[in-house]
Amino acid sequence: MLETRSLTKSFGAVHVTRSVSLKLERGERRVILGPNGAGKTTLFNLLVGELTPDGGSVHLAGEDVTALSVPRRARRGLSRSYQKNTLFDGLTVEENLALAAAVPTGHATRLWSDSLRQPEIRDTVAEVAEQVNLMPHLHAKVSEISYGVRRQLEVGVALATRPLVLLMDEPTSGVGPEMSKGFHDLLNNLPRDLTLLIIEHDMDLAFAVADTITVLNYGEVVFDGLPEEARGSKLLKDIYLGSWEDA
Amino acid sequence: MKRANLATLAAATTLALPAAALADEVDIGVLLPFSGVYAALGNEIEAGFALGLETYGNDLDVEIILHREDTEVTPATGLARTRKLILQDDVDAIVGVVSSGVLGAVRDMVDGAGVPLIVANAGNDAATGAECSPWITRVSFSNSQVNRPMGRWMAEQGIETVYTLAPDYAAGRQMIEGFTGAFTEAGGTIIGSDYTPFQQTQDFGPYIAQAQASGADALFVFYAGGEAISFVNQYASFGAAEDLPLYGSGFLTSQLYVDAQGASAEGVVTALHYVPTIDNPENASFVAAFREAMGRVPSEYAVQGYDAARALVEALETGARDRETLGAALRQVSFDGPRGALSIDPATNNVVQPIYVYETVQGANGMTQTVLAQLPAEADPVNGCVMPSLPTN
Amino acid sequence: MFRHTPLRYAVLAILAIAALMQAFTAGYFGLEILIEILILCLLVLALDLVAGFGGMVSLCHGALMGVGAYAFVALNVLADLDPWLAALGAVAITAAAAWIIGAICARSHGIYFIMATLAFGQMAYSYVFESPLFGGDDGMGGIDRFDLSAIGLDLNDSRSFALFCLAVLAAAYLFATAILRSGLGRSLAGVMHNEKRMKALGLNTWRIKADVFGLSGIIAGVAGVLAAQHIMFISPGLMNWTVSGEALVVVILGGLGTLVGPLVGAAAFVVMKHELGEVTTYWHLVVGVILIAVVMSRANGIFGWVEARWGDRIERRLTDATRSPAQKEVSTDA
Amino acid sequence: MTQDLSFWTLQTLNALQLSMLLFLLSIGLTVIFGLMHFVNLAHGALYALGAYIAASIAGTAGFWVAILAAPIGVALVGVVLYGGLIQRMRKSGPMAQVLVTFGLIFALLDLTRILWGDLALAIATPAALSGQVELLGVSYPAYRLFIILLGAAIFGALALVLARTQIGAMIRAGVDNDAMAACLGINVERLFFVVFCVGCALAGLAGAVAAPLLSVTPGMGLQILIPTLIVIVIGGLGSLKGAIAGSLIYGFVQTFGAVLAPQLASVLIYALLAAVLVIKPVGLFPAKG
Repeated sequence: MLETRSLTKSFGAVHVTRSVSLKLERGERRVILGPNGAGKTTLFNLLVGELTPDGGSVHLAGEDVTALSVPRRARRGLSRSYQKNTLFDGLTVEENLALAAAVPTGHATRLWSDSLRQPEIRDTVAEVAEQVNLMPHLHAKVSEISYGVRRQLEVGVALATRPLVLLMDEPTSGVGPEMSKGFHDLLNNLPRDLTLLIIEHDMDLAFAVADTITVLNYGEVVFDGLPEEARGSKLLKDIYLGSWEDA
Repeated sequence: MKRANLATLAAATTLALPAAALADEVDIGVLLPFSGVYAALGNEIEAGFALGLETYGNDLDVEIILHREDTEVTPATGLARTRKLILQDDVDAIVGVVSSGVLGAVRDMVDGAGVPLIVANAGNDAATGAECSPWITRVSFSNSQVNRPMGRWMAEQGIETVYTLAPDYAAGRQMIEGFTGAFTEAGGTIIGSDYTPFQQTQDFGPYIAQAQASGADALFVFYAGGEAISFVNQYASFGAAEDLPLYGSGFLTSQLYVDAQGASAEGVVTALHYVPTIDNPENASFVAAFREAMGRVPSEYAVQGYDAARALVEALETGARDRETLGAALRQVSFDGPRGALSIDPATNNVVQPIYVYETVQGANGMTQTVLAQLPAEADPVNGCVMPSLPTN
Repeated sequence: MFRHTPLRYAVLAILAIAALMQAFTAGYFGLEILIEILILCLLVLALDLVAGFGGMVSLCHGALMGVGAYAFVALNVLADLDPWLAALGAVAITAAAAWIIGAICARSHGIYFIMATLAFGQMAYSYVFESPLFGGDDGMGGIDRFDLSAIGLDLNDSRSFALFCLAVLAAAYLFATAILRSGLGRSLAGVMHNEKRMKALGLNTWRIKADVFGLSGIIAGVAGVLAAQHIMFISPGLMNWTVSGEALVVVILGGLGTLVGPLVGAAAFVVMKHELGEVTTYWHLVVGVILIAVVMSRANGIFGWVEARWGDRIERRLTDATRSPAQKEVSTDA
Repeated sequence: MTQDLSFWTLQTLNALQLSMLLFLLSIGLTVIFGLMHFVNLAHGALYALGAYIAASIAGTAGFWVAILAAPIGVALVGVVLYGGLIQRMRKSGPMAQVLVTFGLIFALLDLTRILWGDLALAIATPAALSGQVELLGVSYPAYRLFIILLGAAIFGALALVLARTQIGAMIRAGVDNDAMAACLGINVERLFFVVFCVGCALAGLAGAVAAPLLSVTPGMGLQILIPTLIVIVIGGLGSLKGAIAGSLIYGFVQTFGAVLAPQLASVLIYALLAAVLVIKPVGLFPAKG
């Protein structure tokens, strides 16, 4: 469904992504682990097209999308959430979701109809709001909801475009353990055919939801395999304890 | 203060605006720019106009009520204010108009409404040419009128080749075309010509260098206002006077700006319909009176306002009191003023006046002018003007 | 996201009634001022659409209005087209010009966007200023107003023309609200609040911006056609960047992004200008000081200030009283 | 037409002269923006004020006193503006700042008209600089050469201050990342104040220097504003490099445009600005990527 081949990116002399090759099957849920500065968010930016790679390619559903712009990749079914909330701050939760839901249907560019009043968009909004537990907050403005709810909305907005592949950048970043557990349920609620790539710091959550695990360090894939294999891995411990000096 | 006394005059009179105009009152619109880039000209003309009314209008058996309107710089504002004067204030005549753009804009309005307009500055040739109107009488000048005699005169002085410069707008082009026509007719050659972006040009250096490189005998330019000061200063700094003496339309070294130009203007030879050093009794008394009122020497703009007032007074003295009679009377005024003998050409309604070639020189109190030649008055060519007769009895 | 609050409806109603009263009672000059206000209203409506709802602070809307006026004169006077056809063509040309400018500038933000639009506006200004075809700086006259004698209106009469302009403004206002309530308008709000996210959701944001800029150009073009017909004369001054600057001042004075506020601002600005102009030629000083005071007060203009102070209270009282779902488009059911 | 080498030398000097005049104006504006994210549209009005102050003083005290007094006078006005307006507007959005300074333009324009009248003023070129200098085979006005040298000297001085001194390092840090600068213990407010005043002083200096070359009119500030903005936007906001590059581009395009394509002279620079923004939406050398 989503594949990268030898993806490479550097900023000046700093190599942030070194020949990363990944392959996600349809419906696969993969968690990316790695210390701060390992190049996880950069990888996301390369995948969605917010950054242009120095080398390598990105393939979505069998098609090479490396040369496509951010919006074009998104319209082909690639959606992402951000580590730092990237919402429409002055608007309500419902409006946030509706703006996203209107894009794939074409209502977002239409002059002769109001996207917010379209039944199909309202249905999508209701469905997504249900999935990410936003029903009670629909009419609240973003500025009026708590940080944790905003994190849910961050995922909800990405979901509302009905993507084939969803990239989630630390969905639990900055929320407490209670909320973190909520995200576990949230992820379980998502349709099984949705391909997920998740950057996650919370190990428990990561191992609970992941089908497969990829570990990045210094921009390089250092582990790629099943959670069970990763769990006991000395490699992973070393990285998180910061003693990994090689590479 | 000039503004103070005229403003109080205007305020007092407009406040007394009667419901129905009485026979012994005439309403006169004063349509000038009091803000924007032409504000200095508007103030100068108004000062001259006030002085003219004071000098000649005291014995009139009719009260003149002034309606003062600011045209700013834009033709649109000028037209809106003219409409107000005609339709709301119901004026009997209008005096003023500095920019040709405003004149072009109000032309159809005053022509259609049949309101006499005494043009006290705007020199657009077409206004007394193809677009002439029996209602529009110009007592100032036309762009080509000022420059045509200069073309001939320069050729007579043995100047063979000339480079010309002017700002890129209608007046600039007409000034240069007037000069060029006469100069080439008299046997001269224009070997180069540039039009500089109007009011956007900070640096005239490139153009001056271009003119120097052309090898012309002389440089003929038209600039006015702030651009005139910049140009003369920058020209002087290049020290080009010996190889490429500067001639021009007299607005270049107008009395209004010559103090700011200072020594830079020394030796520049230009032609204009008025300089303060013209030697005749009317001018002597005008200069003295203006000095008394304003504390400085009058410019051509002041004399235009002064003569506009005099033309109005002369028309009123014939007994004219309304739009029709004033319009007819204004076309027939003639008098000896500070500029010499003045009359209105019945074919175009443009003023007929002598043109003075003068050199700017150092005087006892700053810069002054020496008149080199007085070129005889001649009427502008008709230029397509078909003057319908006024519907008078 | 744009919506009409009761306060907005109330202010609109007051404005409409005031304009109608002025149109039927004023003398000649009062009507002239009214027409000037109505045309400025059109321009600031167009500007608020892009600046207030799309974050595109344009310094070329005065020039766009000028394009409308010049195109109208070119088609009507030079090409001798019927005034209605000429107006239609002029509006189309303005919209196309606006769309192109919007598309080119869409990648720039903040001060860069302002400067880029300024550059296009000044290019147009410089062109007509030096173009002999359009009379250069002297401008052009000989413009006719629409012939509405078929329905018994003589637009050469100031009162009829004022009423006509009012009708056009009302239509333009409805058009602007229709844009803001369309899918395109909703997406524009998204682009203004977070352009990066809109892109990530799959939207070609430059297209949204260009489309709205072009639609705004339609209103600016209409303003230009009416301005040309009002004065019956056009000159490059219409296109100078200071016209755009003043329009921006009016939008801010009134209340950016409120659609109603700029209309209030336009009325206040024109009346203030004329009243002050009667008293002093230094009216810029007074306007400048007022502008500084309004911005320093941190309110979103005159209307924004009123809205912040009383908007919620009025709305609450009204909704309490009527128990109606009010005019909330989004938050009714769902 | 004889357009030999000396002609092009002359035009190059003309281009440099215009560039340096614009540089004096734009450097203050761009550094104030880079550091404080503040677009001061009234910068042109401060330039006009400098010219008027110089014109008032030059008549009695002479040019050299005037050229010193003008920057000081304008810097003092800057102090008042900073305390009264700028400081309070720092936290507001860019729109509010643009508008406050737009209001300042209006107010200062009429204030100069009230104080000095509508008539244009001027300053005579100082005697020491009124002649011409033989240079590279051409005879060039000494005063224009003075402007070129002054501009170059100020560029050099600013480059040195920015690169080598502590305050320069603080400014660079502030432009780069103001939050981090504050963390490093830099008194940001005082830094802003100093930079703002220096920017104002440079605008005043530019006005005084321009006065003998141009004329001093109420509208001069508005006339120079657009070229200055074009310079800093082409160059990219916030950087010394951008200001000098933008100034040179503007000066050369204007000068050689006037010579080579006079019909296009007024449109050329706007077309260039549009082109730059299409290719690089944040200018050529912005302080921040």
